[in-house]
Amino acid sequence: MKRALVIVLLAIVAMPLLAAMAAMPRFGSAEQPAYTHVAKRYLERGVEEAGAENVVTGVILNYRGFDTNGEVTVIFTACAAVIAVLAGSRNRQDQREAASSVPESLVVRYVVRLLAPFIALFALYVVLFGEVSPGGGFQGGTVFGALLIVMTVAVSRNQAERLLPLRIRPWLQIAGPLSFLAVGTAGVVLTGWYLGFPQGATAATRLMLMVLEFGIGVGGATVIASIFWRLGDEA
Amino acid sequence: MWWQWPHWLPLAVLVPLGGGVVTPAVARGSARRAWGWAAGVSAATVAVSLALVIRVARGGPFSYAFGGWQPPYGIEFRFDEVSAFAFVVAFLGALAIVFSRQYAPHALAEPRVPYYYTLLLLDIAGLIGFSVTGDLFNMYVFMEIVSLTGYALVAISGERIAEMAAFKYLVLGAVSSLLALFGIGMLYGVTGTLNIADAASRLGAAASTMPVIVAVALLVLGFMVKAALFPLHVWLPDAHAIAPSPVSAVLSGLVVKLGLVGMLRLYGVVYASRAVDLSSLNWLLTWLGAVSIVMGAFFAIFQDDIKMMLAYSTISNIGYIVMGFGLASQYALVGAAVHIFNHALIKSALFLAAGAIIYQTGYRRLSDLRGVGRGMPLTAAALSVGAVSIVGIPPTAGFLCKWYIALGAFEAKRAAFGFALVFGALFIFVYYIRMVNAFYFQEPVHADVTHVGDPPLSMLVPVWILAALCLIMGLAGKVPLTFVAPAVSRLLGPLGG
Amino acid sequence: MTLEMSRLFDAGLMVLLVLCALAVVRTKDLLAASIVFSAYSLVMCLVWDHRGAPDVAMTEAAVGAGVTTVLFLSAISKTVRKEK
Amino acid sequence: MIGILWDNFDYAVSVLLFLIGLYCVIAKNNLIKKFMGLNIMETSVFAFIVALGVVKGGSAPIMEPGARPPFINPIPQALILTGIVVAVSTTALALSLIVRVWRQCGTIEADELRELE
Repeated sequence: MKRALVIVLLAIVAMPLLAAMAAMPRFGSAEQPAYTHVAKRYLERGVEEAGAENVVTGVILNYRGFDTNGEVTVIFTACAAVIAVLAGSRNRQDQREAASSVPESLVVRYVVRLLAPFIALFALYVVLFGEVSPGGGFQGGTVFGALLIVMTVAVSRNQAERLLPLRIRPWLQIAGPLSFLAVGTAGVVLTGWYLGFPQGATAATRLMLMVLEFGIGVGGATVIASIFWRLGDEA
Repeated sequence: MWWQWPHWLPLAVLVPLGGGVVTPAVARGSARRAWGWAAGVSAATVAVSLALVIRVARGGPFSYAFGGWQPPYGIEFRFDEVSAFAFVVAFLGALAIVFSRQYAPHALAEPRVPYYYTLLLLDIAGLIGFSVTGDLFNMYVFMEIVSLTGYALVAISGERIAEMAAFKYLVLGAVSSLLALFGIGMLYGVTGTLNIADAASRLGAAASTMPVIVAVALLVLGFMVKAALFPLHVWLPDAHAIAPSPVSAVLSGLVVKLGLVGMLRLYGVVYASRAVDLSSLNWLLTWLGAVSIVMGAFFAIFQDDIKMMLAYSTISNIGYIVMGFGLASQYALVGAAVHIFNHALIKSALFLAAGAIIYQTGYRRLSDLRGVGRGMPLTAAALSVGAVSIVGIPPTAGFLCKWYIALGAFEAKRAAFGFALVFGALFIFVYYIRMVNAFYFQEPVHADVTHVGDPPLSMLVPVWILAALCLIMGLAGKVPLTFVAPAVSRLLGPLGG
Repeated sequence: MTLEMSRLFDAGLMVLLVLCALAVVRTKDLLAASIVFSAYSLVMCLVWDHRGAPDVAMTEAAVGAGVTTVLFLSAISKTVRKEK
Repeated sequence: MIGILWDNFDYAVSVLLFLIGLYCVIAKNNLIKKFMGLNIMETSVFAFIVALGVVKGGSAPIMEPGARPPFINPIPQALILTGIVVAVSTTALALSLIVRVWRQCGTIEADELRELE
């Protein structure tokens, strides 16, 4: 009975959605408004104006940089929310022991240790070359965060946590928003607008983009690892 | 003049945002330090947003282009009369933070307190950003900041029911955000732009209206879940009643208004372009608004829990505003827009006063709180002022905007709704009378209630500032009405409303 | 002709995507469901790479298939494995 | 309409995935499963928006030496990068709430929780 009702509901939702999809500008057409209006300028002049060969990077950090400012805030919000919701639910000392009592495989442990530097290097590469190839701060940061998670599971949590010292962790978690505030303010000084970049691929632009990429990366990695650890603290 | 400095506009968002993210690092675990920092940041936010309101009152709407990219190529902040909501947000947020000084360490576990302030400040930042942004996708990003902080703030007390209420809120909130994102995507596909003003001008040229209609429907549905319009209100009563009281004040006063401000922005796109005919949508909204008024009031009558009653009363008041939107006449829209501001003030006053009473007595049921008018005279008086305002009795803030919505109903030649509105006000009157009656005229059940005394000043002062504003806004009721009128005329302009 | 081939490839991926989504819904074992969800994300990532969005594909691979799945697994290990 | 839908096949698949996810959110009882459904819904909307940017025969918008137009529209991609981050943030918060609910109530089935209320 319930199932039938749900299916009727889905059918009701499906009708207008499909009708709208059928009437959308044709898929893949080069004449659709989405391609001929704003995107046209980005594609034609994006490299000179935004200072990155990868136009997507140019869009997220330069043209629509403020969206990304919001994005890094969202991910820090998630971190703060998870900490606030889970805080103080259990004595930390207990879980350290609980975590280390998980049976582990020597082979996995060895392989993780062997691969760890290469994964870290890959993460760094993804961050550094985000302007000219696919990837960027957040992707690299996620890869690094994933490395920390793998190390926590396969090697030991203490060792993984040592990479993000507890004393400065609250600052690492907000590296993303802070780098945006810093670069944004630099933009006010240099161009008169928040998050403004000097025109073209000057050294200043490159430096500002790099600061943003690293801020997003460090912040992202710390937040992801912190959320995972905090979730692990729960019994 | 000082208020003309262009960077006040981004600062209104960046101050609470930056201040919010660094709170845990600054507080280093101390609740006192966290409060001091948060109070300072929120005071700065009030100052910045005041500059914006002065500027819009003197010179009309203005905008700020991030990175110097002129719209539609970059993200634009646009401050118009409706954006003055940002000032209400900053002001009420600051009062909620001041109120939390003693309340938060009492209601929350110690390590959560700095994060509580972080989340409150980020919530304020998100709300301000939402009400000033001129970009559809940026609107979504701010909506998500507000929603995420909202879910966490409901759950932060760590009680079982709080977490369950937060989860319910989260699922519905996430689905509604997704519907809005779907709608934004469709609008982008049809117009090729994300800038609201640019979309409005390009929508008329859309090859087919079907995607536009569905996109509008999705956005309206998403916003109405956020605004808790009946029958999409199921998440609201639990979430608002169980959250810590300053959070309830922010959620009920400000966060539900996100959907309504979003609606005004959406109207801005659609009315201006005349791409689709909204009359059937408006017909539906008028009806749902009317049903919402009655149902919210009806459920409120049966609540014994004081905060639960206030939460249902929010649903009823959202009904007034949505009905005003649906009537779509000059008077009704002005009344609805001002009621967004006034309801924020009144409902925050009520929730903060109720929070102070619960903090002092430890009871939250009306039947337990009998006689509290004697024990906490100043707080109970503030609560009564709020109650009188929300009913809409003439010299208070609630009266003029409801009167304008009723006038709008006659103006739109739908007098029946005008009467529905008056009828709803009577209903609301009944349940607030019940509350006042319990406070002052019934025999106390618990003897301690009659001599607990008023709460500390950090609670009493915000409560009375808000109660006083309820009276002042009633006496000076014309000021906000004339203030938003140009925005409404601009909105309805092409329709000749 | 090549265009048609790529269209067919796309269609195949789409079918796989829908099958994965259905499998996530149907699987009663939450652990298995999260692994299938991870596969779904990976197929989605292929679709996006194929559509010329390598940045998005990379993010989806790292976040959708990686972090989200890990979080699901972590939550399942703290709660129950079987759906009732 | 079917013929047009075939042209806009990618959009139709997004709608289908959206419906599957919605079914999972509404009909499933387990909170974790509900959230998997929500994640499917999220990716479906993302897939729709990414599909908006596609241009037939286009290549990724990376202007390396030797890259030739037409390039794919970069805006939807930029939006979805933000969208994915938002999605994972919501998921993280939801899962920590689920874990807390489990600890306090001993169940994460929606109907059993409703009885507990």
